[in-house]
Amino acid sequence: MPTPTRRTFIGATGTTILTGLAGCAGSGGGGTATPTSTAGGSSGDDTSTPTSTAGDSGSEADIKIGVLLPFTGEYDWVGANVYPVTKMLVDEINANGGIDGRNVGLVRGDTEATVDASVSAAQKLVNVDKVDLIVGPTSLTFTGVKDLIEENGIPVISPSAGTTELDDVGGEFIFRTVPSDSLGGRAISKAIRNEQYNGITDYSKMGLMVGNAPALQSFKAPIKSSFEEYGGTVTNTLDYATGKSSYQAEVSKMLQSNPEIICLVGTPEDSAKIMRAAFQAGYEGNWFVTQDQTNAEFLSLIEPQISDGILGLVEADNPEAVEAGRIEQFTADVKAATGSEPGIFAKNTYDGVNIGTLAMVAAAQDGDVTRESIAANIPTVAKPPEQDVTTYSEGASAIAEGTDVNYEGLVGPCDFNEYGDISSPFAIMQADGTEWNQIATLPASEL
Amino acid sequence: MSDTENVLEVRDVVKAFGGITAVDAASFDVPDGSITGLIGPNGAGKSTMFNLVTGVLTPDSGRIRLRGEDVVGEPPHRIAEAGVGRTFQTPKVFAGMSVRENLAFAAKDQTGESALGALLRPGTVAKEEAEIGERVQETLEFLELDHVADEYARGLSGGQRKLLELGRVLMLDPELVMLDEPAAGVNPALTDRLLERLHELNDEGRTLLLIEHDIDLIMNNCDHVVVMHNGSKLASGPPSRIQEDERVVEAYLGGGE
Amino acid sequence: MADFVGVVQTLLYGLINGSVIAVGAVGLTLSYGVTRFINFAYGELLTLGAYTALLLVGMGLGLPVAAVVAVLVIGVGGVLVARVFYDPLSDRGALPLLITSIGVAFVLRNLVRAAAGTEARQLPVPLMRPWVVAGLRLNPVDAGVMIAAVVAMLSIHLLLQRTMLGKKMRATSGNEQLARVAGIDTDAVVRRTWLISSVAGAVAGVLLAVQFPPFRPTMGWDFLIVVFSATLLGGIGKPYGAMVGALVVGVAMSVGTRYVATEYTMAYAFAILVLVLLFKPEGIAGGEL
Amino acid sequence: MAFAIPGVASFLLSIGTLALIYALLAIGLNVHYGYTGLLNFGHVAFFAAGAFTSAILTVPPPGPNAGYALGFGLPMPLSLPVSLLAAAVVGGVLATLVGLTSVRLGSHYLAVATFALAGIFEDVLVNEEWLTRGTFGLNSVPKPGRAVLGADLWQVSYFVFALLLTGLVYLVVERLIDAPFGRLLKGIREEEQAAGMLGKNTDWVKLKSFAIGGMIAGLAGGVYAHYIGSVVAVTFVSLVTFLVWVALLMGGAGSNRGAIVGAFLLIAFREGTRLSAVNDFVVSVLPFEASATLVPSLRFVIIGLLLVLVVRYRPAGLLGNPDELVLSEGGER
Repeated sequence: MPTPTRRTFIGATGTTILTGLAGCAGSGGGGTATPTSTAGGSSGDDTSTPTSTAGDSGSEADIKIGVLLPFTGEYDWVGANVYPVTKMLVDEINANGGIDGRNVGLVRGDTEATVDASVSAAQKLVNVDKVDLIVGPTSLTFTGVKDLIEENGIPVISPSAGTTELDDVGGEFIFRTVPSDSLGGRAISKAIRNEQYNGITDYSKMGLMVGNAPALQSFKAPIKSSFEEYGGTVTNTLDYATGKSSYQAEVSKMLQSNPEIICLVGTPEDSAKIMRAAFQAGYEGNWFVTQDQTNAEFLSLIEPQISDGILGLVEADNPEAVEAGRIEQFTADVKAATGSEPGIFAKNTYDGVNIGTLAMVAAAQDGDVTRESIAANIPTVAKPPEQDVTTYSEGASAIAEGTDVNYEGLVGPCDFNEYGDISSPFAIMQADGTEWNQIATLPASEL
Repeated sequence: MSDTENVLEVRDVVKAFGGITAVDAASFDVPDGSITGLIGPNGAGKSTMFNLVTGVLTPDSGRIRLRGEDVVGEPPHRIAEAGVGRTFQTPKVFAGMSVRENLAFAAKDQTGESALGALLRPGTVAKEEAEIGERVQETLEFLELDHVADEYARGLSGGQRKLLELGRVLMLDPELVMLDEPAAGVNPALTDRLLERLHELNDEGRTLLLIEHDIDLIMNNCDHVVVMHNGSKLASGPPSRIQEDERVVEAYLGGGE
Repeated sequence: MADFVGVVQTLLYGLINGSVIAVGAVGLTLSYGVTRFINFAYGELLTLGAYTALLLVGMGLGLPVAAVVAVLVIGVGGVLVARVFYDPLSDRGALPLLITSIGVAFVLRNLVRAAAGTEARQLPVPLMRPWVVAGLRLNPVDAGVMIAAVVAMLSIHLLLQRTMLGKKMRATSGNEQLARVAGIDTDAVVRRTWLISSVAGAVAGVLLAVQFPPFRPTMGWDFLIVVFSATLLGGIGKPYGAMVGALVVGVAMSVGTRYVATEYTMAYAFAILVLVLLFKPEGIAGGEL
Repeated sequence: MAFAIPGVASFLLSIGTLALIYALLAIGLNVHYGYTGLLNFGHVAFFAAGAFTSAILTVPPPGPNAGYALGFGLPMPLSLPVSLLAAAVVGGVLATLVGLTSVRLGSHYLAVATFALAGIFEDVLVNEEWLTRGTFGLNSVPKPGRAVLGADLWQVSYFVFALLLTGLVYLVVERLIDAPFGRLLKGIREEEQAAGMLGKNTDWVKLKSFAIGGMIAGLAGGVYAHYIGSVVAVTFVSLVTFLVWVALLMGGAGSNRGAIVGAFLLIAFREGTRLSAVNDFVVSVLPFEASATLVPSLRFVIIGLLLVLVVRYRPAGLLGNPDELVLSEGGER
């Protein structure tokens, strides 16, 4: 459909301007980043390294991390969620003396969520900025830059690319700290099929509506096939054009198939329209939505009468991290650094950047910090059964003492499989009209 | 059947736009080798008739025969190929092309007009271009336009544009030349020259059909006149007879110029 | 029987959507009738209408008041846009105006985006259960929107047929030079046409925003294609044709989405358009304004 | 790595290659609009048709979970000419089909019809998954010679190849335009009715123009597919058409050199303003706190203004001939 894609494309370039974050570490290297944003200061990045005022270890020796994400366009929120967390971590590392005495620099590459733009943005990161590690990109633009990554041996950790396209790709240079949509899709089907998880009933007749955008379509096959595998019936699988003004016809077609529950994979905007149209059309069944809608912003778009009782799926926090209070700590840190709550992919970013930087430390320990040596260390720093660590500083000191580490993250244990994928538990959420409450967890082992 | 002495025969042609009938059962002939004048008050349907004959418009009913062949429904370029050339009341020159290009455009059967011909047969194209160039030069000289040959037609005066249009028609080399007010807006000296040229063309054997408002011009230069009024033919015949026709006089005086 | 109700319901949805399209299409076609160029920036008037209403609501105005004020503001704004961008080119023919309007569309859309951000927004419209009659559902908001659309079109009809301005607009549309000779101040007519056309655009934008929340800065541009289809279908420059065209497009999109394939939505509007262009390029209605 | 170039050069080459692809698109549009006066607002469809043709011809035959039904796996680089030729042909055929529906229309109807047809085509690309893999796109389009040449040498070679190809297309189009064929196109651009009256089959000629411009755009699509290696439907949106228009008008419609220069300027602007240093500078000089979408939106505001200003103050663009194409005719007024 022309509409959504056009919007994606029209999304301009440039960068999200994280004014609140700008130039913070310049203030002398004191602990966590504070939003001191002196206007006109080193606001932003090309190399927004806090060029450590204490004129130290030559800036040529900087290690650079490129953040290759959409900062503009329809998916600009991805960049806006990931970048501040990355910056928060990097600032802290630099404040504590950097990696192997070297500063870590951050460079943004805006993919605009389009293929051409991601290629030139990646070209610039790889060849001009000469980054050592890339954080990103998103599902859509991955394919365009895959060759460039592999040829140059750039280690990549994506906190945001759930696409099934990456299921059998990666493991050498490409890793992700977000579970694949194929896992997420199975989790959705499992949760719908079993009262144990959804707290309502063993739904057996599900309608599936999927917007015609790459990040959404990725869920379609996994949900459909696993729901049937779990013994349910998909009453109708319906692709719809994203970004339309009205969805009455789509909804009546869906309702014609009499589903007990509709699994809706869509943007918050379209989902709000679709759920309203269904309400008007007299639909009385339930809804199941994905991570994109299982958030406060979505609830603000629809009336409580409609959203009351709907179900959603998010990645569950690592139970150990919850117990140890690390999630709370993380939320507080992000709030302190950015002034707002961590968004979607923030925790994945935390884990990804920690693993990446720990791999740098490990590489430095072994000899040289190069793209190759970082890539080689990424799977090992997160691999059991070595000493468990949960933060960068903990891991860094362990490595400095010569111990091998196993990073345990916020989203899960982050053990990469042969394709560089992780599995993580999921949480089933239910809306009570104004907010989401967790009603069950679904461990990865159940899928 | 058809009278081969006539180049053009129009029979019962009707053309309506919306509710208004612009041409209403008009019938007339243009005799071979004649200079025929088509006259009538404003709104009589003369220009519409030109458009009908040249295929720009299709009549609602009626017949238009060119040398006995019915051409109703044929597209303009086919009618042009069949030997009809025309000019427009407001000249439609190719403003963004040079005068020379304007003329060369009209030459028939150019190999280089096909994309493949232009790419694959450069020798033939060059030869034809040379020939066309010569004819263009002759036409330029004939119309005394050679001093502006390489200027853009955009820069020409109204009179020059009329000449250029005539030149294009000559390059097409048609049997029937239809001119829509060739002398309107042309200064008297140029008009004389234009008329001279038209007579020369007629002497070469071409048939001319003119729309003109200047009655004197028509009477002095035409050997056959067709008078249209309210979309149909009011009268036709030699100028002398037309001049005396009461209906014509009435139409012009009463019908309102 | 149930299926019969379904068909009628689908037609009804089509007509409701068509009525909003109609308001936009009439506005577009009016400006074409007088200015003779297809305005690619027209969709932005819809967006501006919706966002202005949003802004005013945010300032504390009630929705009905905000909607009326927004429509008037954008009406005047549309005249200003025309003054700044189109008037200086008015003697250069249609093509430069058309291309200019594409540039203007870029400018307006991205200014809205720069100011309002990309996230979805909505006007405070209460959620209502539909009325159900014989199995057919009609939502009060939809009914209201439809009535508003009909009122807007009736006003335009009366304006064209019963007022001096309407007569002048029709004259200017028919033949601008003749109109000028007849003593009509065609520049003033063009200005007023811009006003009416912009008002219609803003009305369509507000109706769309009310009926189908939430919306984004691209709403008008996305809707433009539909409006184009309706306008051309009706024969551009012909308001009554645009109204009919809009209803046809609305119904076609609704029926096509429901009964043919859901993923092709706009395509139904386009397809009809192309068929009309192929077989009846002059559109389905006759006559000038 | 036997052959290595500085990273900056690699970056510039990648932008340069993209600019050449846009140059081809602009030359194609120039045939349509600059020489024939056809208001084509659906150019991106021909580009997309070419890109998908090359992709489908050269991606591996579909396996069990490929998600697409057609893939001919033509060997590279030997089949590159075949792939590009096919891209051009399909682009040309699509353009001819579009032309068949629209060629008789007045210029404004043509503009909207082409715009709408390109919209339908985009819908088809997104929805016909068997052909295009829908929103995922075809992602393993081979890059001819990459394996043999290595990354850097390939980058240089492909740029040179694209450059030569653009040069060739430029020469061919120039030759056509200088020939009577070009005269024919221009005559139709200037006064279609008069051209018909002079015995020229204007509809037919316009179809040819459609086909030729469409072929060039299709070729650009093929060059794009083998360069990026990934062909995704969402790339081919109407914005591409408008950007090509901006490039052509900026460079000067009716001038192929102008089309090329315009394409390079456009890409330079697009990539230049993406550099975060530029954004940060803009943000730092703004007197107020910028929202996240401000700077990127301003970029398109500037593109829009550029279009407005070129049309108003420099209708012939940088290299166009102001006597030849004044951008004031061709309308219906």
